[in-house]
Amino acid sequence: MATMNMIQALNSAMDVMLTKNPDVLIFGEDVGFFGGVFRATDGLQKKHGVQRCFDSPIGEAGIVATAIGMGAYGLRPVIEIQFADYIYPAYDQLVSAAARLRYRSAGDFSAPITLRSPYGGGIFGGQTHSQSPEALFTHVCGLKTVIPSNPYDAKGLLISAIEDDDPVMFFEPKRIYNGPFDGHHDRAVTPWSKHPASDVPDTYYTVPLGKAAIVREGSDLTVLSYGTMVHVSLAAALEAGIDAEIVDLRTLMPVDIETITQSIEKTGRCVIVHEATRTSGYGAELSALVQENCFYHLEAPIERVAGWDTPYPHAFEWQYFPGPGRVADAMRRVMEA
Amino acid sequence: MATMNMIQALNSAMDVMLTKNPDVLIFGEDVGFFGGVFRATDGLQKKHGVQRCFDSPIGEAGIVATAIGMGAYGLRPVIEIQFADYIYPAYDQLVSAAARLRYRSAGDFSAPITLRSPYGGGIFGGQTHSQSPEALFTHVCGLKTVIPSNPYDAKGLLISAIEDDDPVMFFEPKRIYNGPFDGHHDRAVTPWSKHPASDVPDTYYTVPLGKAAIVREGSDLTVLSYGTMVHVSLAAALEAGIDAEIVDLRTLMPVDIETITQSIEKTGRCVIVHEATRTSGYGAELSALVQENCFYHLEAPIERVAGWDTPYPHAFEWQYFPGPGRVADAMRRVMEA
Amino acid sequence: MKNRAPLSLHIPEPRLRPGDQPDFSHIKVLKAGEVRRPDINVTAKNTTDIAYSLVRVLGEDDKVHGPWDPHVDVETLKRGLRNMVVTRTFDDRMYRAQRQGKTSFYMKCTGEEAIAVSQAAALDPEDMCFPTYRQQGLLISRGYPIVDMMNQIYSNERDPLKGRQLPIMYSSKKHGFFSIAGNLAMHYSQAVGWAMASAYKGDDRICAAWIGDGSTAEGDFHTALTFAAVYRAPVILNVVNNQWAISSYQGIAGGDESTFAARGIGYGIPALRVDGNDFLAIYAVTKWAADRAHANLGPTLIEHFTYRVEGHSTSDDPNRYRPAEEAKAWPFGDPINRLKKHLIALGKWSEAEQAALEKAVDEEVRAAQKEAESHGTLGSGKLPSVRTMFEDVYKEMPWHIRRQRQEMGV
Amino acid sequence: MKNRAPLSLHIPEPRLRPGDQPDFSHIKVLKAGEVRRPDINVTAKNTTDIAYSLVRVLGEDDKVHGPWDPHVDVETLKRGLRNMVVTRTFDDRMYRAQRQGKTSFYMKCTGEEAIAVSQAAALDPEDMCFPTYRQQGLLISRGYPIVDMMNQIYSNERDPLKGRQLPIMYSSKKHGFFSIAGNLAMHYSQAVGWAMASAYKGDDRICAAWIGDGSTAEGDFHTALTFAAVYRAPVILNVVNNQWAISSYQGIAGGDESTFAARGIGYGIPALRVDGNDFLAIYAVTKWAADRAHANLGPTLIEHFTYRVEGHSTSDDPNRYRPAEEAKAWPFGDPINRLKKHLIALGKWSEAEQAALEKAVDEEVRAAQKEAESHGTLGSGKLPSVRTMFEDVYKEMPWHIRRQRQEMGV
Ligand SMILES: Cc1ncc(C[n+]2csc(CCOP(=O)(O)OP(=O)(O)O)c2C)c(N)n1
Ligand SMILES: Cc1ncc(C[n+]2csc(CCOP(=O)(O)OP(=O)(O)O)c2C)c(N)n1
Ligand SMILES: [Mg+2]
Ligand SMILES: [Mg+2]
Repeated sequence: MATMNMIQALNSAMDVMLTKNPDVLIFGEDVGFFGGVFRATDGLQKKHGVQRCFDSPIGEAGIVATAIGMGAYGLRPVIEIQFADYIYPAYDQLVSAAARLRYRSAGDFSAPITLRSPYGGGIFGGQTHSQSPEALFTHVCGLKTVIPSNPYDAKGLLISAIEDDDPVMFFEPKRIYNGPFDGHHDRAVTPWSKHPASDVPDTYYTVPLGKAAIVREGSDLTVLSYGTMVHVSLAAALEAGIDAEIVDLRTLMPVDIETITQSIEKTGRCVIVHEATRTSGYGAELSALVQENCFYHLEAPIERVAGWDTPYPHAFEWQYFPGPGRVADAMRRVMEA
Repeated sequence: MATMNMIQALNSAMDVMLTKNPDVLIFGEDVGFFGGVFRATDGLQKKHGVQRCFDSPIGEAGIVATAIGMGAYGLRPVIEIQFADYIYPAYDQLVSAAARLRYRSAGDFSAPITLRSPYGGGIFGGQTHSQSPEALFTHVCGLKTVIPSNPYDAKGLLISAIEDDDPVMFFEPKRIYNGPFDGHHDRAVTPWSKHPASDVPDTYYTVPLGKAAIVREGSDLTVLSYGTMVHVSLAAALEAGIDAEIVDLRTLMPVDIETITQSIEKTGRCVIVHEATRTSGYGAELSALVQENCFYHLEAPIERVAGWDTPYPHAFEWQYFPGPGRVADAMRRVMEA
Repeated sequence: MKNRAPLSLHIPEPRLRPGDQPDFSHIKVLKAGEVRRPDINVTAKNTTDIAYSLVRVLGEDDKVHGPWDPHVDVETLKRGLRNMVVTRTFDDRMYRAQRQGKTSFYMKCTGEEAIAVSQAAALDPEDMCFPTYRQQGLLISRGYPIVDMMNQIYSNERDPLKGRQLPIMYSSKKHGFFSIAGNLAMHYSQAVGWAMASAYKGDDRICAAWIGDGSTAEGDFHTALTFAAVYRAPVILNVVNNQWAISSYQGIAGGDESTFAARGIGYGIPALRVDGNDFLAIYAVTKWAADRAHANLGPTLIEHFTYRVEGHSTSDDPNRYRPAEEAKAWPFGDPINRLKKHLIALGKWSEAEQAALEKAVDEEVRAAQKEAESHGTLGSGKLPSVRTMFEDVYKEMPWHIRRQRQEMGV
Repeated sequence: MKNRAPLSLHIPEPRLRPGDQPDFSHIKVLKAGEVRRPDINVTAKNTTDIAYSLVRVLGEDDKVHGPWDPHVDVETLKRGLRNMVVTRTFDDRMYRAQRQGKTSFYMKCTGEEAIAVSQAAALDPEDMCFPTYRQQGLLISRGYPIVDMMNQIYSNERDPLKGRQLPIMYSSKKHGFFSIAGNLAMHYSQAVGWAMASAYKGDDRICAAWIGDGSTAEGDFHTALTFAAVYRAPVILNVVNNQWAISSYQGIAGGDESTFAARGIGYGIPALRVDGNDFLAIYAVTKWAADRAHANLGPTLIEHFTYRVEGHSTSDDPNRYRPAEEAKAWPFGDPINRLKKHLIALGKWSEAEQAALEKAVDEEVRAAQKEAESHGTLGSGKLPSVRTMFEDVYKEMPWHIRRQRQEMGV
């Protein structure tokens, strides 16, 4: 057991899998000698050799395409897209190939690839280093989508993703690489070492895909969230003095419908929180699911708290970011409704 | 006034705009001499010259990219993506450039392009000639998304799209190019000439973006739909003997929230119908919007009828297609709830 | 102020349109044997002349010529001839079946049979292929049952792809034939990944991929060349330049400005341009490229210069955009006819044997068709179980798809 | 069975890593004046030798040499020198400002100043530019106020881009400077569209675009070359090969296998490779390419061979992935120093004048900085109105964005 931040936990997951399975290899822009712009692959090339962890050309389509080809061969490539904002050149390969290969070949071929990518805002990255594109993938049948919110889950989920036989989109909330940011950008950052989820085994373990975690039990309302927003929601509940049950979805596709419905049936109220732009975001699907599955238990309208429907503006980072204030307001509205 | 099917109406819209505005030009795969695989640009090259309507290389990214550059220059390119299923290579250009240009340059540059593309199933096109990707665009702020359901609207909306100063995704339900298909694939096809919306002026007119149409007034429940599914919903209401109010959204982004809320406030019940796969589809956003805006008027859970969460399978076209039977079942469930 | 002349926009146009007399006099028909054969460890730059030329082996005299003579044994040639005849016969029957309403769609490779069939002969059977929809000759050459190809085309109860794919989008891992996608070009860069994987594992299997002239405009083409060059992937990158992409002539893909083979050079990939209707030349260049790959010298780009004799698919009529009878004027002849005449010139074959072969193949294909049709045609109702529609989206079916299946009551 | 040797995967590696002695002896330093200057209506194929060579004009003796001498007047040279000095000084001040926490991010173009500045001089002021983030020299040369560049970098209340963009992502239609995107390469094919539009309208403005060596691996690079070749777009396609892409050396983009200029030839685009630290050579090749474009001869590809002297941006430390002091070993010198020495050799300039220039520029830049900072720095709270955050997503604000603005209470 060691104390790890998110980056260290992710690095450890890859280290474990490189050691365990010779069919695992890692590539992406700047991930080799340099260890990645966020250092997630730091030291892996040195330890496992240049063929196991190497730099790729700046071509996201090519990174995904070659990973698919490797997957069809029988390898389990783990690829990094440097920022989720740069995933779109690879969108065709993900949607039309990775997601469809098993189905269209009737199981003859598959693409067991794991795509890691830092996503989300809060680091003054402007509109092209801050995006949260998860809903563009949850709509694509054949892809799984995973988003961890802490080091322990990050490692366990990443190992599950690598071992999963389907293509997994693994989005890493970059704002919490180093500490559990609760949205109070004006306060000192807490490091992960102060958080219990930074206790991470050095060795192999898994956190299953498709299972949510209740990070706080409560009876007033249910918050459905993931990634950085789990911490923001926790802070908001505390500050609003609302006994919220906070569900960390962890896997968005397939989502853990049982945990969701059980919680809503208990609380009767629901706030959905994500950083992605609101319209047609993943919150829309969650809202529809809750409404369909728990209509008769709902005592108030479901609220969505999300990024505004604008690009992420550099100077207005904190006006844009759905911080604890906005989340708390939504909680109050839902309680008062 | 003439009698036109959808293809003729679209062709007429482009003809009118080529004549009216020298800054309008048309290009795409096979659209020039050949007139497009669905013949939408038939005769336009001959009439307006090779520089106004021409073939492009098979590179959807390039078609969109060059259109953006032309838009930045000051032209109003109308481009065709041969099938919506082939739009993904251009996704980066649409999301990261077309949609963002005005915002990121603070209005200095913009991309007033119109992207036309046939979409949807029902023609035994298999998984790569049947997709409905609209939700992948409604999540992208900066893009407008338009889907007509009949010849009159098709022409008027396309002219509005071409004249609009923002990039417009104009998806054409290919199953109804020749007639208003109601989902009864085993019955003879009705041609458009039997439908009042095939009365189309030869000349310039517009149908505004952002305004829905109530194609059938009713009091039992509200159907929110667009494209082919408007006709399927009409048939389903008739067959189920339900007095449904059927809203043809016409523009998905920005959506006509007033028409939607007014109708739901009247009926208290809602069925959403689209052909795209269900999870994270545009129906999710509609469901969330209805729930948020009309919670206290809702007497039953909102139902979504949509394509299954699988690729569009060639042989199972009619098992996959959300036909009038499935829509009618949902209507009955909503009425009985 | 500078006094600049106005700019003008160039839109490429094919030389001829419907109504015009077919004419290929602008194409220089090089003599067989004229092009040199470099060593396999040549630099890309030193293949420049070949990338703008045309490797040809079978001459007007039906004999082999020059340094690219691959010295193929007669048995291989006869097998090749047979596989080409099967391919053409199969195409004709299936085209007709589509016209009879037995399926939704079909695509022929008429005039291009030599490419897939000869390359299948030149590659090892274990080598991996990432084809487009016009390399049905690979499957036929590798012994995939044609009745299963038909079952796929008919989307019937025996369809190996369970009715999911458009006709001709075959897949057979066992035959080293990657699942064909409707989306053009995507597979080209995937093939490079497969080749990299094989190299990564110290395997000895190489990879080959095909793309059409029109499809080279997709970004995936560039991606494939870039990644293949950088990692020296053991892959043969084929461009089948059949002059047309649906209704667009090859100038719309840039073919008037350069050759497609020449693209490779700039990336540092040795490139060859070959007469795509010449079974022996194709065999020779493929062997050369395979030897390069096996020797860890990396990728080779091959442009096959040929002509799409028929329409693009059952969905178009080529007479709307190009002169009728143009195919007959193609100066490089017909690949089947040329190989047949070569075998006859060798004294190893006769017109009578050819007639017998064609008859035997015709019967074989008809018998297969009969068998396939006994398992159903599209719309006949003989289908795989509807339940299967919900399978294979994921390895394990998630709850929401299970619920949808239940909602459907299957 | 064949007895095949196992394959192995090649991963390119730079020659040197931190700790190694800088060494560029593998790069052949051609003498200035050695490369021929073809006529502008040359075919692509006939520029092959130049695409693998290096156009150089300024020699070791600080004099001009050979057929590429652009015969630039002294005033233009002096203006170029000044603009380069402004660019470098600006970079230094802004880099420091970032280090002082006044903004989030900065990127220098140190060592590459000649490219943007010389090309700005060679192009007409009305010609359109689609730059990357390392062509700040274009804006400076075209007289865009440096205080506005700073306002943008500080995202302050006078930021012309209203605080929306990451520092240095300038935009100025008025100065023919296309809005810089964070996403690499996208703009390269957009530039071709702009050029097509200009040709379509019979305009006389041409277009130029820039891309980095690393970014050439994106599909957009291929798209740009393909569309430019097909429609003979009046565009100058520049590749700035500064040897590095963040931590990846140019071999990861395929630079070990070929030159980047050579890519153009395969598409049928004439290509030149130029010493990117030689103001005069850059000027000459740019004029040549512009003349081609104006004469409706279509696109030209220019590779600028140079070296990224500093880190990629304020976010990385280059000493982690390459030898320290490597920049000093670059065999093609420093562009400012070389032009200065040339002017001195011409007898038109002196060290004293240079010192005076540098001092004047320093003061000018400091004054601008002071002014910009009076309007705020990032995080100072001096911002454009928050309301503007919701504007310009669409031309007219739709209801849902208006509601969100109301929800925010602004
Ligand atoms: C990404 C994509 N864009 C467009 C299409 C539509 N389409 C199918 S085949 C074809 C022409 C391809 O021409 P070419 O590459 O020359 O191959 P050929 O048909 O001649 O063998 C087109 C445009 C597609 N299938 N995929
Ligand atoms: C599509 C995309 N992928 C990745 C990145 C991240 N990124 C920013 S700059 C850069 C390196 C670019 O190198 P090069 O093209 O050589 O330009 P240089 O920085 O050397 O001027 C990378 C990978 C990006 N901005 N956009
Ligand atoms: Mg073709
Ligand atoms: Mg670089």
